Amino acid sequence: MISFSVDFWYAGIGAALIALSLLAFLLSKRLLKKLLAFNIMGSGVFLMMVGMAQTQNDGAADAVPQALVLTGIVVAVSATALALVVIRRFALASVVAALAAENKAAENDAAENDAAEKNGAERTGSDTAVSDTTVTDTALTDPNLNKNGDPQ
Amino acid sequence: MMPEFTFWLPVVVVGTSLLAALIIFALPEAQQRTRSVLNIGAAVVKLAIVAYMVQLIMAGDIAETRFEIVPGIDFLLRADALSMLFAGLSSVLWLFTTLYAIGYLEGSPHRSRFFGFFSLCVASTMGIALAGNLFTFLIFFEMLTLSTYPLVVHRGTEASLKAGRTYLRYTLSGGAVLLTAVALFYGLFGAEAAEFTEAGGFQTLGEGSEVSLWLTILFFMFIAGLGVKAALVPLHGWLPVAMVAPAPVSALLHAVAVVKAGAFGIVRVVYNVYGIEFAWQLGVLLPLAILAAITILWGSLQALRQIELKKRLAYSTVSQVSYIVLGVCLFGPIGTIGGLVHLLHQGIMKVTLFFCAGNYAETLGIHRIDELDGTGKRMPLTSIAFTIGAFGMIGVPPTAGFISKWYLASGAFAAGMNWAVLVLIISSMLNAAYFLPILYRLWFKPQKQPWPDEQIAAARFETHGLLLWPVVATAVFSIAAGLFAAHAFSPLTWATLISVREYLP
Amino acid sequence: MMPLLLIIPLAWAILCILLPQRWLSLTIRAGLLLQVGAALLLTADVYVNGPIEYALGDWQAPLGIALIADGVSVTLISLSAVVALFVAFYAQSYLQRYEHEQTYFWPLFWFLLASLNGIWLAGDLFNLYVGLELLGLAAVGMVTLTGEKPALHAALRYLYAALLGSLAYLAGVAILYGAYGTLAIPQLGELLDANITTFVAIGLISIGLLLKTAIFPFHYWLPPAHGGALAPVSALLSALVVKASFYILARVWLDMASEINSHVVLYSAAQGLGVLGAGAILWGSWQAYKAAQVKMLVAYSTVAQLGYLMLLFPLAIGTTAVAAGLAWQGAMLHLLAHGFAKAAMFMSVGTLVLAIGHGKVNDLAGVSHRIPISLFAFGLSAVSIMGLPPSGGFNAKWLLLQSAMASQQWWWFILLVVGGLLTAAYVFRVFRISFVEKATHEFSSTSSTLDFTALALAAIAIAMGFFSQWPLSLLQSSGFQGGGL
Amino acid sequence: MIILLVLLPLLLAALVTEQRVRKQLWIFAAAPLPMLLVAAGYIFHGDGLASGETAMVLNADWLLLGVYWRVSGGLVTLLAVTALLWLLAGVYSWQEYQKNPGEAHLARYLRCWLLTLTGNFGVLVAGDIASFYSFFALMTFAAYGLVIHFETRPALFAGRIYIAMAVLGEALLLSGLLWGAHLINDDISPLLRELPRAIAASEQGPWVALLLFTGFGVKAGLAGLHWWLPLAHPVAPTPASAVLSGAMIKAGLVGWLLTLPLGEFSVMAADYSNIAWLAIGLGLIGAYGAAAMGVFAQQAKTVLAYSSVSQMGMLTCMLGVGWLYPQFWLAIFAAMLAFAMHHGVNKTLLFLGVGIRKRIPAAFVPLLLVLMAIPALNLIGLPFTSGAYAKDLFKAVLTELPQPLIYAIFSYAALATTALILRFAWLLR
Repeated sequence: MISFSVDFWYAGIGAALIALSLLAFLLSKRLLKKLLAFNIMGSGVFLMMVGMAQTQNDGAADAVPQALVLTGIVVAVSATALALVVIRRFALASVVAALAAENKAAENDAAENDAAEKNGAERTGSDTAVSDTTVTDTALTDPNLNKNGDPQ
Repeated sequence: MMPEFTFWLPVVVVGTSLLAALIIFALPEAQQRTRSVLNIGAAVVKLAIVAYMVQLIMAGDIAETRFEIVPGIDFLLRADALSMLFAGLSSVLWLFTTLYAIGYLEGSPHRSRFFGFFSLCVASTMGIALAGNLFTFLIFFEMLTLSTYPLVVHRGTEASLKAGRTYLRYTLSGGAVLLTAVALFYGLFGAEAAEFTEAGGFQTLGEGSEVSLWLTILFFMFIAGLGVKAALVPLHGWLPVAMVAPAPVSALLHAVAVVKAGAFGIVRVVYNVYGIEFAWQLGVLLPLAILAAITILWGSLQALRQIELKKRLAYSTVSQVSYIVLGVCLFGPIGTIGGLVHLLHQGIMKVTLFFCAGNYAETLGIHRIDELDGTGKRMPLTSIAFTIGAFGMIGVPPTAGFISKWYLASGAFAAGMNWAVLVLIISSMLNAAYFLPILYRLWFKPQKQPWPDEQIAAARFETHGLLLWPVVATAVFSIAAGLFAAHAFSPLTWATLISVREYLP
Repeated sequence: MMPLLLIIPLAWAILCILLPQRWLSLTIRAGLLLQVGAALLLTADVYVNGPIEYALGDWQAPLGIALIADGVSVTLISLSAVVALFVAFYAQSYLQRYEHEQTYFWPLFWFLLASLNGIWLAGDLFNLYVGLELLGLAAVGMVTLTGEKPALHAALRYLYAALLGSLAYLAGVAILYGAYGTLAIPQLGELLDANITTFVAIGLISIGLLLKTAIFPFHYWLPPAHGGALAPVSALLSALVVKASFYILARVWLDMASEINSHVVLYSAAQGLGVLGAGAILWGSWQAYKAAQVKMLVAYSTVAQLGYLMLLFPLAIGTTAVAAGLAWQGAMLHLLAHGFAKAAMFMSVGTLVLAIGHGKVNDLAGVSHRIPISLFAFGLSAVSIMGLPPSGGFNAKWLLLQSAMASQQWWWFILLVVGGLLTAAYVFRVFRISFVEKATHEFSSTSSTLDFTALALAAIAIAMGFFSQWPLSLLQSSGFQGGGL
Repeated sequence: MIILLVLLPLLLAALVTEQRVRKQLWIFAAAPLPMLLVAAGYIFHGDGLASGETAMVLNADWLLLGVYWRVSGGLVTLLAVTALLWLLAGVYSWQEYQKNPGEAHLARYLRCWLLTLTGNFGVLVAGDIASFYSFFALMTFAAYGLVIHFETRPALFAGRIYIAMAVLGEALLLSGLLWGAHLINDDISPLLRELPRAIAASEQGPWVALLLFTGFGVKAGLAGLHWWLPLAHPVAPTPASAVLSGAMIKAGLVGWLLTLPLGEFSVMAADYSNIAWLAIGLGLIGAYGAAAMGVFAQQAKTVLAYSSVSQMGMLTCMLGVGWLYPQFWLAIFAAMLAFAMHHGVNKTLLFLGVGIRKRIPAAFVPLLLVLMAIPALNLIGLPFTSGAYAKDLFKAVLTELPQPLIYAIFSYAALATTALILRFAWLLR
C-alpha cells in the first residue's frame, strides 16, 4: 500500500523543513539567523523521527520515538541557550575590541600630529575617519564567513 | 650459567647509559662534579659489563633478552660475537670521548644537555650493536638519529643549525627508506627470517625468481637506508657539513656512533640476514663493492681539496668507512676479517685524529691546515698522536690501518677481485697525498705567525690534562692494535672468531 | 561497577560548583584518584572475564539504556582517566594565573569526563547522541573560558559545527529507527541489510561524525578552537574529545555494519574516507609547517594525525581478516598513542608559551637551555607523533604498514611513510628555533609540576613503544573486531 | 737477542731530546756498533755461516702478523758491511757536529738518522713479509728527514720528489708483496723465503715479479725510476748521502734477491725471460746513461750520485743475466754480493772524502787526494783491486755464456766509470 498515510506526510514535511533550514543555515551571515535555522532544522528532524516510527507495529502508539524526541528537544533547548549566551558575550567583546581599536587609532593620530608639529612639517591633519561600520552589525555577522584572520 | 642472569645483561648494558642520560638531564648545570663522576662511572660500568659479556661469548654462551613488543614480533637484544665487536669498540671509545668532552667543554654552557644526549646517543649505539632482529635494530637506529641531532646543533649558531637541518634531511629520509624496507621484509618473509642468525637465514630459500627479485630490491633499499649513515657516496652530504659540531661530537659521530652504525647495519644485513653465500649467489655483492670503491676514491679525492682540517678528516672518514663495506663484499673469510677488523681500527684511529684536531682548535685556535706550521714543536705529544693516526690511515705498518689493509687486500685476492686491490692501493696513495703535507707542516715547517687564539698556555704539558691523555691513549691503542694484532685479545683475533662462525654452515 | 564511572564525574561536577575555593583542589584530587581506580578495576574485570553488559535500572533494550564494557571501551576509559588525571594536575598549577577561569573550568572538566565515559560505555545509538551532545556543549564551554574575542569567535564556529554534526547524526539515527525499529547496536548489526535507506542513514551519521571529528574538509573549526583555548583545555580537546566521535564512527562502520560493509557502495565509501584521511594528513602537515603560532602548529598537527585514524576504514573494510585485524590494532594503538602524545605536546607548548609570554614559533629561541624539561617532553611526544621508534606511534604505524601490505593497498603504504616525513618537517621547525643560542625574550619562571606532568604523559607515549602488547591483548578480548578476527 | 740489536737504535732515538742532544752525539757511532760486532763475530770466528743456514732466529707469533727474524748466511756479510758503513758515517757526523754544535734541528736529524738505521738493519734481518715491509717503509720515510735536513729550497724540492717516488715505490711494492703473500696462501703471516717458490709456481707470477722488480727498482735507482737520487745526494748532509748511496741503495738489491724467483725457481711454470731482458737492458742503459749525465754535473756529490746509479745499473744487468741462466745463478749471486760490498765501501769513502775535503786545512789536501785515489781506482776496476775482483768473477761466468755482446758492453762500462771518476777528481782538485 503506497497510499500516503498521515505518518509519511509528517516525515515528508519534516524532511522539507530540514532542507530549507539547512539552506538558510549555510547561506546566512547573521549569527541569530543561523541559530533560528538550527532550531527549525531540529524540529524538522524530530518531526521526521515521529513520522517514520509509526509504520512499525501497525498503528499502536510506540513509546520509544516519543522519548527520543523529548530528549532531543531538551538537548536542542540547552544548545540554543548556550549559543545565545556566547553570541551575546561575543558581541560585547567585539564592541570592546572595536572601541579599543578606535582609541589606539586615535592615539596614533595624536602621536603623528605631535611628530608632525615637532618636525615642523605642515601636514593637513587627515584624521582617520572612523569607518562608520555599525559596530553591532559587524559583531553579529556569521563568524564562519568574516575574514578577520587569526584569532590572536 | 643461570639463564635468568644472562637474560638481563643486554638490557643492563643499554640501560646504564639510558639511566645516566636521564639523571644527567635532571642535573642542574652547576653540578659539574657530580655530572662528570656520573658520566665516567656509567662508562666504566658499561665497559666492565661488556668485558664480562665478551668473556661469556668466548665460552660459547649467549646472553639474550626477548619479549613480544608488537603481535608476532619480538624485541630482541642478543650478544653474539659480531655485536660484541661493535659494543666493545663503542664502550671503550665512549670512555675516552667522555673524558675528552669533559676537558673540551670546560666552562662552556649547556653541558647537562650535551652530556644527556651524549649518553643517549651511546645507549642507542649499544642498542644497535646488541639488536637481535631487524625490528629492534630499526628502533635503535632511529633513536640514534634523534639523539645525535641536538649534539650537531649544540652550539646553536646559524651554521650549526643549518648543518642540523641538512643532517636531518639526510638521516630522516634514509630512516624512511629503511622503515619501508624492514616493513616489506617482515611482510614478505615473516619475523623469523628477520632474526639475525650466525650464517644468515636464506641459504635454504628456493630459487623462485619472483622471490629473489623482491630480495634484490629489498637489499638495495636496505643499502640505501643504511648507506646514509654509512656515508656512501651519493648520500654522504651531511658528514662534512656536520663538522660544525664541537670536536668530541664529531669524534663520536664520525669514529664511533653514527657512521659505524651504518656500516655495522650493512654488515648485519649481508651476513646475518641474507647470509654471505646467498648474497653472492644473488649477485648483489658486486654492485655494492663497486659503490664502495667509488666512495673510497671519491672521499679521498674530496679530502685533497679541503683546506679545513676537520673537513679533510670528514671526507677521509667517508672513504675509510667504505673500506668496511668493501671488505663485506669480498666473498671469503679473509675479506670478512678485513672488513670487520677495519670497523674497529678505523674507529680507534679516527677518534685519535679528531681528538688531535679538537686539541689544536681548543688550545691554539687552529682550524685550517695552513695554520698548522710548527705545531710539532709546540704540541709534541698531540702531533705524535696525529702522526700515528695519519700513518694508520695511509696503512703504513706497524699501525692498525696496515693490518686491515693487509687483510682487505688478501681478501680481495682470495675473492679474485683484483681490481679491489688496485682501489685500495690508489686510495692509500691518495691518503698519503692528503696526510703527508699535514705531517710536513707539523714537523718540518717553522711557526710563521703567532697562534690564531692560544687559550691554554704551555704549562708542564702542552694542553689541558683531560684533552691530552685520551689522545695519547687512543694513539697507543692504534699502535698496539697493529703491533699485537696476532695476540689473543686483539681486534684481529676477535674478527677472525666472527668470520669463522660466519662461514661455518 | 560500570555506572560508578558515570556517577563519580557527575557528582564531582556538582561538588566543584558548590564547594568554596579552599577545599576545591583536595576534592578534585580525590575525585581523580577514584576515577582512575574505578577505570583500572573495570579494565581488570573485563580483562579477566570478557565484555560485561549492564542495563541501567534493568530496563531491557530497546527502550532501556544498555551499557556495554568490552575491551575497546575499557581501554579508552583508562586512556581518558589517565590523561584527565595528568591534565587536572597540570591545570591546577596552570590556572593559578587565571582566577576567573578556574571557577568554571572544573565543573566543565568533570562534565566532559562524564560524557566521555558515557560514550565509551554506550551500547545504543541514541545514548551516543546524548553523550555527543553533552561532550560538545562541555567542550564549547571550555573553549569560551578565556572570554577574549578570538576565543569566543572560535567557540561559536565550533558550536555551530558541532550542532550541525549532531543534527545530521540524529537524522541518520531517526532513519535507522524508522527502518529497523531498534537502536541497540548489536541488534541493529543483525537486522541491517544493504538497501538505500541504510546507506542514507549511515551516510548522514558519517557526515555528522566527520564534522565533529574535524576530518579534512570539515576541519576549519578545530585549529582556532584548539589553538586559541587554554593549554589544559586544548590538551583535553585534542587528545580525547575528537577521538570520541571517531570511536563512534568506527563502531558504526566496523561493528554495526560489519556484515554489510563489503557491499560495493560501502566499500567505495570506505576508500573515500581513506582519501579524506590522506587529504587531512597532507593538508594538516602543510598548514602546520606554515603556522606562525606554535599552538596553531600543534592544532594543525592534530588535524593531520586524525587523517591516520581514517586510514582504518579502507584498510579494514573489504580486506582479508588478517589485514583488517592489523588495521584495527594499528588504528586503536594510534588513537591511544596520539592521545597521550598530543596531550603532552599541548601541555609542554602551553608551559613554553606561558614562560615566554608570546605565542609565535620564532619566539621560542633559546628555550632548550632555559626550560629544558618542557622541551624534552615536547621532544618525546614529537617522537611518538612522528611515528619514530621507540614510541607507541611507531608501533601503530608499523601495524598499519603491515596491514596495507597484507591488503596490497600500496598507496596507503606510501602515504604512511611520507606522512611520517611531513610530520618531521614541521616538528623540527620548533626544535630548530629552540636550539638557537640567544633568547629573544626573557623567561618568567613556571612551576615544575607543569613540566613533570607533560613529561609523564610523553614518557607513557614512549613507553607504549615497548609495552604496546598490553593494550593490544586487551583489544583482542573486545567484543567486536574489524572484519572479525 | 737479535731483537735488541735491531731495536737498539730505536730505543736510543727515544732518548734523544732537544736540550741534551749536544751531549748525545756519541749515539751516532754507538748505534751500529753492536750489530757490526755480532755480524763480524759470525763471519770470522766459529764455523761461519754456510749460505743456506740461519742464525739468531726470533719467532714471535704474537707480534704484528707473526714475526720471524733471522740472520741468514748469504746476507750476514752484507749486514756486516752495512753496519760498517753506518759506523763510518756515524763517526764522521759525530766528529763534525762535535766541532760546530750550532747546527739547527740536530735532534730531529739524529732521530731520523737512527730510524733510518733501524729500517736498514731491519730489512736485512726481517724474515716475514709484514715486518720486512714495515722496516722498508720505516727506512724510506725516515730518510726523508735526512734528505731535507738543511731545509734549503733545492733540499725541499728534492725531498718532495723523494717522497713522491717513495710513495709510488711503496705502493708497487705493497701490491707485489700482498699478491705474493696471497699466492703462498698457507696462513696469514707468510715468510719471505716461500715467496720466490710461490711466485714461480703461479701463472700470474710474471705480474707479481714485475711489481716487485719496479717496487724495489725505485729504491735501487733503476734507470727511469732514479730521478730522486741525483737530486737528493748533493743537498743532503755528507754522511747522510754517504749512507744513502752506500748502504740504503743495497736494500733495493736485497729486496730483489730475496723475493724474485731467481736461481732454481725461475724454471718452473711461467717463463721470466722478458723481465730478465728488461733488467739487463735497463741495467746497461742505467750504467751508460748515468755516466753520460754524471760527466756534465757541476758538483762532486752529484757525480758520485750518478756513479752510484751507473754501478747499480751494472748490478741490475748482472741480476738480469743471472735470471736468464739459472744454472750459473750461484756464481753470479756471489759476484753480485762482492760487487755490492765493494761499491758500498768505496762509494762511502769517496763521499766522506768529499766532506773531509772542505773541513781540513789546505796543507793536507794533496795527502787526502792521494788517499782518495785508492777507492777511486777501486771503482774503476784496476787489476788487483776489489772492483776488478768482483767484475772478473762476473766476467768469468759471462765467458761461458753464448752472449758475446753483453760481455763486450759490460766490460766497456768500466770506461764509463773511469770517465766519471776523472770528472770527480777534476771537480775535487
